[in-house]
Amino acid sequence: MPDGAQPVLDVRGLKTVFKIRGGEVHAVNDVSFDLKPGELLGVVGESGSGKSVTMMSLLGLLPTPPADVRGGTVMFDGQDLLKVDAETLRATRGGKIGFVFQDPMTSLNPVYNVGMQIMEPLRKHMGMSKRAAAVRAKELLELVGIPDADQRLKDYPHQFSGGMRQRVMIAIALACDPKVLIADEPTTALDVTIQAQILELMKDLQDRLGMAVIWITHDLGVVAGIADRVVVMYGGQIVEQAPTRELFKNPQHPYTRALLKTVPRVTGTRDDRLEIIEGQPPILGAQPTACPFRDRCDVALDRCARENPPRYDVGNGHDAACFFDARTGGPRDV
Amino acid sequence: MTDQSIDTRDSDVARNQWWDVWDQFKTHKGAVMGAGFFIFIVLAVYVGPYIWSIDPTYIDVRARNQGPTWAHPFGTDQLGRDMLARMMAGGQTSISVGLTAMALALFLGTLVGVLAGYFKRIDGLLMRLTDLFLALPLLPLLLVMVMLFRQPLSSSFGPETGIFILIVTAIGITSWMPTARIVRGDVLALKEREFVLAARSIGTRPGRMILRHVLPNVMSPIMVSATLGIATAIITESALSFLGLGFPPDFPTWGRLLFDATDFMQQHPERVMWPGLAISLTVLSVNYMGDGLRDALDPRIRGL
Amino acid sequence: DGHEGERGRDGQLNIIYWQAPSTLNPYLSGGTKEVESASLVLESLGRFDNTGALQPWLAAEIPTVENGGVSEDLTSITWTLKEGIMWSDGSALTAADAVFTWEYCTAEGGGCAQVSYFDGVESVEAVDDLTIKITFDAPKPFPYTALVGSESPIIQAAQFAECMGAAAPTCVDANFGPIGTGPFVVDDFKANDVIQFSANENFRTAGQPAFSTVLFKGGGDAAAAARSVLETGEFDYAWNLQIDPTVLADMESAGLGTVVTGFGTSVERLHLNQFNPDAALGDDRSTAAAGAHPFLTDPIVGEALSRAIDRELLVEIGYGAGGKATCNVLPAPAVYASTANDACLTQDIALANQLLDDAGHMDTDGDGIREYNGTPMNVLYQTSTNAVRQDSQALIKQWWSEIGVGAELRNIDASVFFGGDPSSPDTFQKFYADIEMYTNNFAGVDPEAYMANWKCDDIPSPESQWQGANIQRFCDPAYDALVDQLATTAGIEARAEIVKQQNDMLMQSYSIIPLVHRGGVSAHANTLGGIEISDWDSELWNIATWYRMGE
Amino acid sequence: MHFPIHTGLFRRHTGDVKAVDGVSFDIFEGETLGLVGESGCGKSTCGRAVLRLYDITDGSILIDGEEIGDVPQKDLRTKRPTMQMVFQDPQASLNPRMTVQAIIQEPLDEHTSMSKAEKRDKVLDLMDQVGLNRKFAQRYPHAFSGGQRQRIGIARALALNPKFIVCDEPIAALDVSIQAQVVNLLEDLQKEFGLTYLFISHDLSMVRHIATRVAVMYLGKIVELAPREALYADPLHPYTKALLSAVPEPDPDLHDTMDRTILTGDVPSPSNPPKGCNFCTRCPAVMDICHQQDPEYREVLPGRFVACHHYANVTTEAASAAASEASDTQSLSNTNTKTN
Amino acid sequence: MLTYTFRRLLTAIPTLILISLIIFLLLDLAPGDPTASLPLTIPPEVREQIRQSLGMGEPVHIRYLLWLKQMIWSEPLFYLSESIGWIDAPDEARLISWQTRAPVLDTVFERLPQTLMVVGLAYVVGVLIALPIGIISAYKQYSVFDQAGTFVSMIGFSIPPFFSGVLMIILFTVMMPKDSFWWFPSIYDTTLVIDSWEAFGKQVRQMVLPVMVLALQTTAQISRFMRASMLDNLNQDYVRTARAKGMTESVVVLKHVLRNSMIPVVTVIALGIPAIFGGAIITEQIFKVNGIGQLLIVSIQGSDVPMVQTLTFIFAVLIVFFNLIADILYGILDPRIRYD
Ligand SMILES: Nc1ncnc2c1ncn2[C@@H]1O[C@H](COP(=O)(O)OP(=O)(O)OP(=O)(O)O)[C@@H](O)[C@H]1O
Ligand SMILES: Nc1ncnc2c1ncn2[C@@H]1O[C@H](COP(=O)(O)OP(=O)(O)OP(=O)(O)O)[C@@H](O)[C@H]1O
Ligand SMILES: [Mg+2]
Ligand SMILES: [Mg+2]
Repeated sequence: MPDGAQPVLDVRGLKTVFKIRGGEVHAVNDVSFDLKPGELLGVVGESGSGKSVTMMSLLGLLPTPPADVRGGTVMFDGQDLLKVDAETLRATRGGKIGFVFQDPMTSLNPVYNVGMQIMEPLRKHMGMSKRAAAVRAKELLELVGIPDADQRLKDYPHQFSGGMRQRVMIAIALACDPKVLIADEPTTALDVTIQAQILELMKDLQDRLGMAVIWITHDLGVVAGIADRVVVMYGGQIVEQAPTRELFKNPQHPYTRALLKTVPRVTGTRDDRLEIIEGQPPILGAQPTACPFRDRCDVALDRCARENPPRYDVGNGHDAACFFDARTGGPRDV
Repeated sequence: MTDQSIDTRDSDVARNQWWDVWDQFKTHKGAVMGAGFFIFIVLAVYVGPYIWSIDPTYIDVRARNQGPTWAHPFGTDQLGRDMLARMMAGGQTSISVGLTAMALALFLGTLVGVLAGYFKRIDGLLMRLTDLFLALPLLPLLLVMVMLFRQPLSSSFGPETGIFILIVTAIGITSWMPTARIVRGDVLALKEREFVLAARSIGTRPGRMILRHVLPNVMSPIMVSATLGIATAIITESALSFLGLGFPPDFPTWGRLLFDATDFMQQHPERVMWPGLAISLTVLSVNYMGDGLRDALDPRIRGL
Repeated sequence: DGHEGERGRDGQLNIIYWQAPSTLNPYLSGGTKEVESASLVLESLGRFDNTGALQPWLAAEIPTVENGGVSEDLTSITWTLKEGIMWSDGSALTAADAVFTWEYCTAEGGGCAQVSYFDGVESVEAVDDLTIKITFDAPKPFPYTALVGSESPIIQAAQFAECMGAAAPTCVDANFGPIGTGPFVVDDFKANDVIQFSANENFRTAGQPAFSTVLFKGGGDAAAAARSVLETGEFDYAWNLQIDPTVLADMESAGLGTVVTGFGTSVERLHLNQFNPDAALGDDRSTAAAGAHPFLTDPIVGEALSRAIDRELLVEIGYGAGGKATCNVLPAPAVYASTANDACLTQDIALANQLLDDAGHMDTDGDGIREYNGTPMNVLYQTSTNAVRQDSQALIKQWWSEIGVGAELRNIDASVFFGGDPSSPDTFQKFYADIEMYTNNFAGVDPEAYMANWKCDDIPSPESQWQGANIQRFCDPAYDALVDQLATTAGIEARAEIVKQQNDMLMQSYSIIPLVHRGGVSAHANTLGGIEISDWDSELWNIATWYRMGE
Repeated sequence: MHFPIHTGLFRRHTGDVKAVDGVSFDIFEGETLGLVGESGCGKSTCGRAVLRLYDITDGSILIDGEEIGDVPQKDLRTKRPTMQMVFQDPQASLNPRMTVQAIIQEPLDEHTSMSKAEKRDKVLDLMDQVGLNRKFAQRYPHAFSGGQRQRIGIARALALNPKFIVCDEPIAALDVSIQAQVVNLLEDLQKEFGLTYLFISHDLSMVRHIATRVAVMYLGKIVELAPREALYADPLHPYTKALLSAVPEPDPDLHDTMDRTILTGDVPSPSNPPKGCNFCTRCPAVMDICHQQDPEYREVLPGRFVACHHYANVTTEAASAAASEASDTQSLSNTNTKTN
Repeated sequence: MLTYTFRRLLTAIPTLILISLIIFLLLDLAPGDPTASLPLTIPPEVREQIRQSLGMGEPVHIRYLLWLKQMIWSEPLFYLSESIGWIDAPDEARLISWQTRAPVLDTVFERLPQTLMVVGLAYVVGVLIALPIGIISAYKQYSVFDQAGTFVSMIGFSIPPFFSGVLMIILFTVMMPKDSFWWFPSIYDTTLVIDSWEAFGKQVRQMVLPVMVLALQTTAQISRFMRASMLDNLNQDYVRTARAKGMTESVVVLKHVLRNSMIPVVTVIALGIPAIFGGAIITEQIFKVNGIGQLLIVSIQGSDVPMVQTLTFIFAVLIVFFNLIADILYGILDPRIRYD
């Protein structure tokens, strides 16, 4: 993947707020990232860090109200997706950008058969006839590795196991040959062996179809195996971004470092005690004016309570939002 | 998670919870207005007669069929009885019927629902019983019951109490089934919830299990049934009056007053208006109250 | 104004009876609605007009002793049919049909509702095709019962031949569509709903009926029926409009229709229990074994109760045009009406108080209720459940409270109250109360049987399964003697004397307090002509001569 | 543990969901037995059956040498204090309408006759032990984070000083950064009170961290049981191998060098398991006999039990060691011998 | 599905027999007498004869068994022989009404069309109005439309039909000039034969008022259910999926959400059908529709036990039948439900 290629998707300064009774939740704050063609971008972060909200904001999939996308630009195909008219947006959704959701159990409509659900975007975006759509749907099912595709098209979601349902979701997302596929924790609800199957399938598909993928997960192991580049989110912000290898070798943000340490492994030496990150994730009640991680940070500086650190470039396509410079072991001088 | 300092020394759990409920309830505008109006109505019909002390049965033949005047703000009926006093007397009956019948139906429904949902052995039996009651045609049954027991009851409890008991029972035992079904469904689902399993692993006895874990968690459907129940009971009573099987004609209830007044709709439109408004607004306020209460009783919504 | 003309010239007539007829065979159901709807089709030998006078109908003339139609010993009557009367199917009406009718109603197991019209009939014979001879087992001073009036019309032998006795219900087609001699024939009958009639092509009078079809609709309530005639004009005639008089008057003022009343013998009255109904007496209460009532046997008390009532007001509030204040249990026909008791027509509370004071029944304990020889004068006052009755109860209770008599009100569902179930404690016959209120009357114009209600041996008792018409338990040998005398006296004048005497005797005992002489209230469209509403017969007795007025 | 299936016009009993089928194992005092396997393989059912939260279909359960497999539920109440459970979903396992105080106090209400004040003190002590702020005693569960909620659940389980706790996926619903907190707490408590755990999880890395011995389940049966080190270093059963290799490795270098066994196909339904070995439909090393015959579950190496035809001819050096151990230490066994 | 339906039908039989027994016993206990409504001028002996001729003298169990036999054997056989010539009509007497002395079922069948027409149409109209209201109120939750919808449906729910019916009559029949388009008859003409467009127009006009009154109630209730069900579904994940596929809002709402939301609502609708037959009694009375509701009232007032018994039984059959329909519809709409 050429480093300087024009990104297919370029997100700048995205802000999303939820209005709730008695206040607001600032779920996404000033998030910027880009996605190069053919690249697989991993997004990690703990639960509630704003991963899903970010992705759904891109395509206007959040219910408004309560959600409100306050600002930023999402450049895709030369257009700002936050400003285009409803028709263009719909054509983009499903047509040019595919979306796979976290929970395969509930993301399919239980009362329609799988074939119909796969054919729906085909007929809408590609203007296919019923027959053509059916043929393509069968191909798609075979593509995602569901045997006996002809038969299974007539089945209903409840007749599929979780792993197969997730494959169906992927088939739907891939239906119209999208340029970008956004997968929101597609394997979290699945077992390790099934997860391994899906990961394998994804890598294979990406190689064959050459699309760009955003893969959201909170499992660092998954990211390590599949992503080209990783974005780490915390408290509604991107706190670190780097090519995968670089990130695991050389984590810059204290949160990333802590995260890497807490995870036990099945191989290698076994620690007697697990590392932990003390404290709780922040409540995103208002526009942050300080570093969201400072309460749980072991290298917090005075400055962290006053200012929200910007993302500093540390070379190798790697940046981190921290006033503490891990390489020098002291405050960053700006 | 902010550390609000909460006094842990001896804070009374129950009061604490109801306090929260109230705080949440307050945020629901419709519910507060509904509750306010309902309290107003209840006060008006129960306390009102002490202030407006005209006897609702007192006949003033000279003052028959009057429109609203200072002496009779709601006018008078065809015998010259004061409509305001009759509205208050009628409201006492209607609201009591509504509340009691609802309470009875809820009690039966919850009892059957909880027992059926909780004890697998009697589930089949109780559900067949519920089906049976559901398949009994209600209005006819009600009519037959009223026909059947009106006399014995009014002779042993007096005509008014007798018929009150009868109507409340009739409405109550013919309308508990939906509640039972809903509650059973919820209990079955609850039984699969881990906290019930947790309580079992502790060795909690069935009685306490039901009181502590099951009942509080089926509160919301019960609350909704309750608010609908009051409304249905008031309306059913008036339908019975219409069919000539409710309270005797000389005994005012809102339904009865409304029914009597429909004949006079053209001559004295205000006479249908009072009971009509009273019934509608009561039902409306109770429903809004129910909405708010359902939210308020749910700690998850409360906590947001 | 279109009075004359050919048959069927006036199109459709719409009648609404808010209680719908359940059958058209009056012998199977004695209800007014069934009898009156059937009267469009079925006719009898004679009918009573709106004055209560007997008119020959199918008979050529009314038989009397004078014209030899009634035997001197009053044990037989011979009717002659008009010539040439045909059933609507074209066959001829003969005396055999009359004989059949008698056999039909008296057959075993048929449950004939009108069998009392044939009481004392020993035989009905067809002397020839047009002559019918009815023989009685004893002298019958008033022989115009069998086959007279709307309640015992002649049915066609050919149609009902297979329907005798227990087979009666199997003849649904016949019961729902009897063939008759009347002005209309049944086209379609829907039980408890609607009947469609059309003009009888074989009707004996040319140019009658004026209407080609009749729609006879049932269902709803009295107010709606009144509205449909008086306010919306959807119907031409509505029956039994027992609704608030002011509302009815208001509706009438819309100008579409007119309210008419026919007075018969119905009287709303209070019965004062002459036996003790004290619940403590258990099964003995209200029977001879219970002994006399503690105070209601005293005519002074009865008189006070009666004078405290403002009958005019009761009429005004509950009955309007459908009622007249009365002081007689037998207010009509005019020849029988006594005037001896009319003082009670004006309310006089002062006098009522005076009567009780003078008799020494004072309120001794200051609770507002007088004591009668130590017994507080509290009464249990019951009636059937009905809005007007409850209003009357409330009013009367208030008036009585003004003379120191306390009343506890009670109302009982009509089906129970009048149901006559011997096991129910709440029937009007059992009379487990001090006072009860309802309406009674007699059918036809002759009061003999009615006045015999108050004989000593007609008191309901457990022995007689509580059957018996002497509801207030009045007993006076002198009265019984009058009853016997009436049974052997012929001639209207002489009979009227006795009847008035009986009436006054009852009134002065104050065991029965008449309140309102009730009439049938009906309404008809202003475009409808020829209506002469009769309470002695079917209201629709002369429907053949009704017509639509020209604009 | 079989769940019956009824079908047809007359609701005949036509089959069973063999959720747990012929499972045998011992747990020694003070140890942690890890139980791993895919979702739906019967781990929870097994854990619950051990505590007799379900009535077992067949087999025996000994606690402290005492048989509780066939004791009626009523009489079990007195046994409850020794054995407790921590549940998978900390949100679902706490009654949303009870305060923390009431939740932790409930076992005390049921089994002790302490006064109100004593109970309150005990509850506050327990809260200290599991690291919950005492101030939160009157709050409702929804006001806590997942990790805190799990602590409440643990405090409740500890209230009666049990010897044995079944932890049914206590960390599955928690965030990575919180999981470690709970696991550390469980380890601390084990050290402090000498607790015995049955630790159910599908997270192999966490089991590796906490368990002394590990049992691997597949479709209602234990396919392998071995001491931790041995299992992770040298898994015997093909399923265990596949399972271990499917765990994503959070190190890109290692990840790329690992040679992985990716299974194909889905887990068969427990109501209709395949003939022969349950794993035969997905096994990469399947043999003909696997489709015919159910392999025997037996000790193939000291302390290592496997149910696989590949080890059919490995001679056993008698399982006597384990058996004798079981008799003198506290042992718990769940034997469900019904095999159809 | 088929066995399920069959099973349900089988279990319905004992239920219905039990219901009929209960109704019969209740009616037998009820006071009241078929001769009570006759004029007082009819003497007691005659009344007694009438009672005897109605078969009231027989003991209850004889009458019940006779009724049961007639109901499930003779009457169906009779109708069968009516429609196909080659079966002989049974010899037994038919079930006779005490009031009309005519076969009970003939009267019932005579009444059914008008009830079905008015009540059925009202229900259909009510549902058709309710569904869009429910959908829009849910889709635009808390909008003005929603608030107004809530308010109006509560009013509709709380106004008894005897009031709204009379109000309609006064507005549309009394106050409206008779030649106006907006004038509607207040009295339903059951004799109208629809043989021309004019008659059809008349029929439509005479149905307007009763249908409006009945539909108001139906609308009020169903729209509430619809709204709640829509709200439940609008937040489901699959809705988001549909949007992410680029579907238009109308497809999302009307195709994806609606069908799911209809599942519980269909049950409510199906179960409401028998209830409206009973509930329409008052409306029938007001507009003189004279359907089965009115028949029931008249029969109760006239103590016509065979008629009341049969009608209540028919209601029970209807309820059981529509229950079954509801369950089957449920299965058709929701593929997740499998009945075996
Ligand atoms: N509808 C909503 N109303 C209010 N707050 C919301 C809503 N949806 C999400 N949030 C908040 O937005 C924040 C980010 O949520 P998001 O779903 O993006 O997290 P996530 O990183 O995807 O977590 P997970 O790994 O659990 O999926 C959270 O704090 C959440 O509470
Ligand atoms: N009450 C029940 N009736 C019928 N089958 C059941 C019941 N409970 C569980 N099962 C079945 O038993 C099997 C084992 O379930 P169990 O919950 O023990 O699995 P598990 O290994 O704990 O899975 P998870 O990791 O998802 O918790 C599953 O196939 C499940 O469908
Ligand atoms: Mg997410
Ligand atoms: Mg589990």
